Amino acid sequence: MKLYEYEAKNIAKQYGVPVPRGRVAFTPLEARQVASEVGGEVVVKAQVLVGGRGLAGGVKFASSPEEAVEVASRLLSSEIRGVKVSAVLVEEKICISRELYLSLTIDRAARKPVFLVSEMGGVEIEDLARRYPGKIKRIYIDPEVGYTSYMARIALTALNLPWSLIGDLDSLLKSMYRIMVEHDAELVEFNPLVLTCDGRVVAVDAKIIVDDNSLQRHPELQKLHGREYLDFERRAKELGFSYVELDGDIGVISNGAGLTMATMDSILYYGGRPANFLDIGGGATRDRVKEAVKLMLQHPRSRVLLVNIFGGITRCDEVALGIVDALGEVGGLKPIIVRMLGTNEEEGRRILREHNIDSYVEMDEAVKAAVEASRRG
Amino acid sequence: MKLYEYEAKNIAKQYGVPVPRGRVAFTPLEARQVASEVGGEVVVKAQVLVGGRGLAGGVKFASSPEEAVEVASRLLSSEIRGVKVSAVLVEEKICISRELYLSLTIDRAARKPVFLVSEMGGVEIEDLARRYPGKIKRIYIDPEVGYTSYMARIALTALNLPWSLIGDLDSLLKSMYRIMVEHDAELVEFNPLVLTCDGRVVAVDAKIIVDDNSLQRHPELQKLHGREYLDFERRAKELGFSYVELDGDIGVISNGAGLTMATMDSILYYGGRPANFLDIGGGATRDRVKEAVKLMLQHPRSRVLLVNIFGGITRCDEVALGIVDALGEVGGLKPIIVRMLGTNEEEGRRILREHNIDSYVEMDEAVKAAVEASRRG
Amino acid sequence: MGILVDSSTRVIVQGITGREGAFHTKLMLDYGTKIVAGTSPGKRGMYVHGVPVYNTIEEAIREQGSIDASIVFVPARFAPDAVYEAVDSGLKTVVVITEGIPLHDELKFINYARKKGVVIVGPNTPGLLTVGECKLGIMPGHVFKRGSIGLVSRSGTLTYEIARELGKQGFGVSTVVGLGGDPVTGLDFIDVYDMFLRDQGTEAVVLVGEIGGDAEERFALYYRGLSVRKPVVAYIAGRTAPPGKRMGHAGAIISMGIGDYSSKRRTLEESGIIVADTPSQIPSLLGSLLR
Amino acid sequence: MGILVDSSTRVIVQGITGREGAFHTKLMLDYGTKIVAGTSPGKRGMYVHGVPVYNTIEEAIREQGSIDASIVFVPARFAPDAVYEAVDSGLKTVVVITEGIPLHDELKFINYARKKGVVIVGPNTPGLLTVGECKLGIMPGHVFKRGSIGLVSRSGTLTYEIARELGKQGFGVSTVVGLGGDPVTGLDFIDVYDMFLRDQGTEAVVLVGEIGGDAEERFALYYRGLSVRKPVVAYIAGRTAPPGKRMGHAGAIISMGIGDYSSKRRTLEESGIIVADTPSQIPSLLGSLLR
Repeated sequence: MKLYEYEAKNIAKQYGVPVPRGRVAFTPLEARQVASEVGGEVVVKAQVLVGGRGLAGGVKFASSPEEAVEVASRLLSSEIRGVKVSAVLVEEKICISRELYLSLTIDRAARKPVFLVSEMGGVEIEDLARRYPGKIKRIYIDPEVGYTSYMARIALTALNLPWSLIGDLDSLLKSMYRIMVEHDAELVEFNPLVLTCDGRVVAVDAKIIVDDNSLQRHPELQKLHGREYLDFERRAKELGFSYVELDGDIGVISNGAGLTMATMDSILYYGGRPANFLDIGGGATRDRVKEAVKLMLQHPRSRVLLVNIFGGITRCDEVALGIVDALGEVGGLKPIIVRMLGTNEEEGRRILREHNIDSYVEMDEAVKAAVEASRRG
Repeated sequence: MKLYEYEAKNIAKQYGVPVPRGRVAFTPLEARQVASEVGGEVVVKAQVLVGGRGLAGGVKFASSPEEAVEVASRLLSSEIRGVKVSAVLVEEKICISRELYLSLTIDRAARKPVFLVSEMGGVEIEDLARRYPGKIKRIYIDPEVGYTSYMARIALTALNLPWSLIGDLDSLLKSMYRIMVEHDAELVEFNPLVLTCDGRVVAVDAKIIVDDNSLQRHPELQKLHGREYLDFERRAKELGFSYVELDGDIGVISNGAGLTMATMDSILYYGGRPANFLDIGGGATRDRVKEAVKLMLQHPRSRVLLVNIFGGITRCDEVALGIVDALGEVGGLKPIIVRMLGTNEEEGRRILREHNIDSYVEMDEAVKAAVEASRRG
Repeated sequence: MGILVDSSTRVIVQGITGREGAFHTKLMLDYGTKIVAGTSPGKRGMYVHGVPVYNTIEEAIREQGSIDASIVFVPARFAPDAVYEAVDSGLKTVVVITEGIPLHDELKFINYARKKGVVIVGPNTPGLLTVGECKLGIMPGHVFKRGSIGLVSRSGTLTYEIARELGKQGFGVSTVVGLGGDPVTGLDFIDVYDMFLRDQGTEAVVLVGEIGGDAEERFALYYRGLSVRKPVVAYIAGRTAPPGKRMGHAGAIISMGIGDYSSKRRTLEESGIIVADTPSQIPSLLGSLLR
Repeated sequence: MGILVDSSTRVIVQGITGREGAFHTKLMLDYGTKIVAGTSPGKRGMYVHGVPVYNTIEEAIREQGSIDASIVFVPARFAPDAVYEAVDSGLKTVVVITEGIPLHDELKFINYARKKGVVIVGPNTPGLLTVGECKLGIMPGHVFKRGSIGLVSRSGTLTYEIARELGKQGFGVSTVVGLGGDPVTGLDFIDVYDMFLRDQGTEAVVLVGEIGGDAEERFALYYRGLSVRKPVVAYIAGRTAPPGKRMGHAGAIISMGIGDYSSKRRTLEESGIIVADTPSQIPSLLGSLLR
């Protein structure tokens, strides 16, 4: 789960990480209040969870509280990459000497946390990695040992900072690791971290992503979980399904993340466009299947529904009954194409047949039928 | 550094370890106060840092506050194995069903903390190890992983406790490891840990030894350091020397712990008895040597002083000047026999000769001379 | 033949009395897996489908003799403790079925196990299976026909789908290994491919990847540098996945510009590995390589 | 010949600008040790006795090429960090001279290094020295004559004393290893004896133990089980030490009934190892074994 910049900065501040003075505002009036508290020129930053905010016009400057009101009202009534802006962060404008990149993330290959350090900050890490791969220094942390100070000495060299900042950098790196461990973060990123005109190091932007699997031990974060979802995603997640909204017109229900993706991908391969990712998980009961099918029958954009079940723990008869129940409750709002095989396959197929629902054995056949139906539909 | 039982129990209590109700008393009146607070029959235990307290009569029972006063006064005016008793611990008497042994210590061979667990508690671990070696279960902790709950399940089996106590035992073991790590302990021992008549587990005795090398990060413990020393030991430690009092009559000054012990051992081998262990450390200056020699010249029991220096970083001329300075300040209170060799040996020998001090090249010769002098002396 | 487990592997089930643990113990026994014991704290003395239950692995070893491998069904909160117990008890392979274990807990026990030379399969894996010999997992055993294809995958049901496609065309499987759906797993494609290289019962490998991370790219680069190889056909799920969204598995997410389909496919193909567009293409691509 | 280090060992001095570090760098260079760099945070660009100083080991390797071993002179508070840096930088041997490091810090870095296959000598050691080739320590080099006796010890000056006695009787030393005076050390007698067994330049071993712990007993039991051996003469310091008192070294203490002289001597003798009463007896006992 991604945190908003202002949330990430609040956490960073608690750990002694230097961030610009300022705070979040949810209304233009609040923005004025913060701007006058901060004094001087301020920056007003739209708080959204999508990337590329700067290029999309989400970061503005204001030289007075009055201008801050104006800028904030404009941002608070705008959308950034399709997402409504409901908060802005108002902060002192920092005089920047150099922009640096510093993050702590998880290296999957090494199975360790790793600091990514670069003196070329301010651009997204993807671009950085593409344009200056040799300019990113990686410093690994053994999770059994944790952070230890020599890492700051290596980072200082990579960042080309003066030795006088070693104590500050040591504290900063140590704080990042503590933030990562104590908040179960997958990413703690300061980009840019800047060297200010008066020789200090300040985190001008901050990003924290928390491991979803750890939310149950962070109740204060867990209650925020799901707020970035679109409406339909939220409904699906509330039902306990793994769900992602896409932009096509063929609704997908499958079991297992890999098989669900493969179903989506096959739809594309055969010329159609998937509307969503919905994994009912392993061993879904009749009732769970019913909920999933009802949800996708009501899905506004999809014109046909493809159910692809490989029966292992999941029983095909339960799936068939769930489908029938869903149709009974909300009606046949769109064509359903079912592919099922495995455990209790014959019984499942019989149930479907009784209700005049076609079912396939081969995945490719079912996908092709769904693509065709979406063209007709 | 060993902590007193009551100090160890206070720490244990902070970590949720169940200990008997009660507290320390420094006067008979305080003992009465505690006994009446506790109510019923109490146990009064002399607080000393030497072992074998029970056999030496340091643990008494009292059935009323009046009797507690009486018992406490007797204990507070007594000595246990040569150590004056200045405090007693007054506690509720526990109804004991079984006595168990539980400690967490450092296994040097495995280089890991290890729980020692036995259902035969109440005897010293030395005796336990000798009498029932097969009855001690060892459970190792990897210091990079720390405590993890399966260890409690193994301990429960070894202690032959009912499964209903697994939660309590898990908390207890976890607390022991936290005490060890957070207090830099070498040993956390509950002996006996008892199963009470009403089925609870209680630490009836507690012992904590803190790693001396870690005292600087535990200021509250550091200020207690040295209180168990005898007077002369304290003087030597205040001067910064590694010092241990023995019961012989040949004072020993040497450099390096191993060489100092070898010097003591050679004295024994040649028929004498060392009075002490005093290691001046590596690279001692003239002034440090002077302080060491002055101290040992004033040592009441020793009749002769043997200085044995192997000059590496330590310079023999500095040693010789230190000896001469000491004699100048306090006078030749007893014969000094010097063995020195190594760095600046010739110069050192010359200085001693000028002051009519004999010096030897071979350690054995010097030791023999010291033994002989002690017989004459 | 096959890797990691065979018919002589002596297995303990950690969390054997739970719903999942008991259910799959039955299925694994039916498959022929040599399950000698189970653990479930406080349940010592019970039997589950004839398998004796102990409070600790130590006890189980004392009473049943040596144990090689464990399969972990305990809930996420208690799973790390179970893994430490297995590693410290001297087992050599630990299959962690449990889903939803916090990432930093996983990092710790995976690093610990690797340093001690213990193989962790998973977490969040369907397990592994050497066909006809030993099933240490939750996959439907009958889907896998005996043969000489090594199957290594980040997915569950998709793997069964592919195994079925293989079977339809007469290709059997030596061993199937589910790496697990989390961002960090005990084994990766390189580790398992190396084992398949050394296995005489494996002729070719089918690699089933998905978006997220760079395990497929790393494998491709590794494969490129090998002088001795066995043929590989790959399939990658998630071509249609948008960036920044978790596609079911915690590990299946395109994040910080890493993990998208095209990078994986390109890198594999640049290493000379054929990538199938659909699961159903895999057998014929494999056929073209082996004939 | 000799163990652990030789004339080709490339060394870095951690904490080279400190008083002790600089002083012993000079003595080690004089002995012939190949010191290629030193570290001292913030002192990059300096030279100490001609040795270039860096902020990090990584920098030193980048500019000076590969480094095999380090010797650590940094104060106790910072020593663990220095050891982690050395281990993570890929060095193979780390000699920790520093005294007074908290026990639990030592436990952690020693376990970490051992799991990674890195040899830690010490902490609280005079270091090690392969005669005429490489000195990675603070011992007076001239005391050790070249020869075929492996010397392994828990002490400092006592070891020099014994080396001098050996030299007087014509016995030289191959390598001398100071295990360190703390309760827990990176190497123990068994580890070093094993290396001496494999070293063609070593004919016999002198073992210098002291009271505290059971390292001598463990060695005795290990030695008893060996089928191929080199002769051993032992000396144990601390016959006159009372229980419960720390005899200088943190490790030299008889505690919980473990570590007294008589147990060590008895166990060694029961394994057929001769134990000398005084340092001066060692050469003649050795002579009787070798002739």
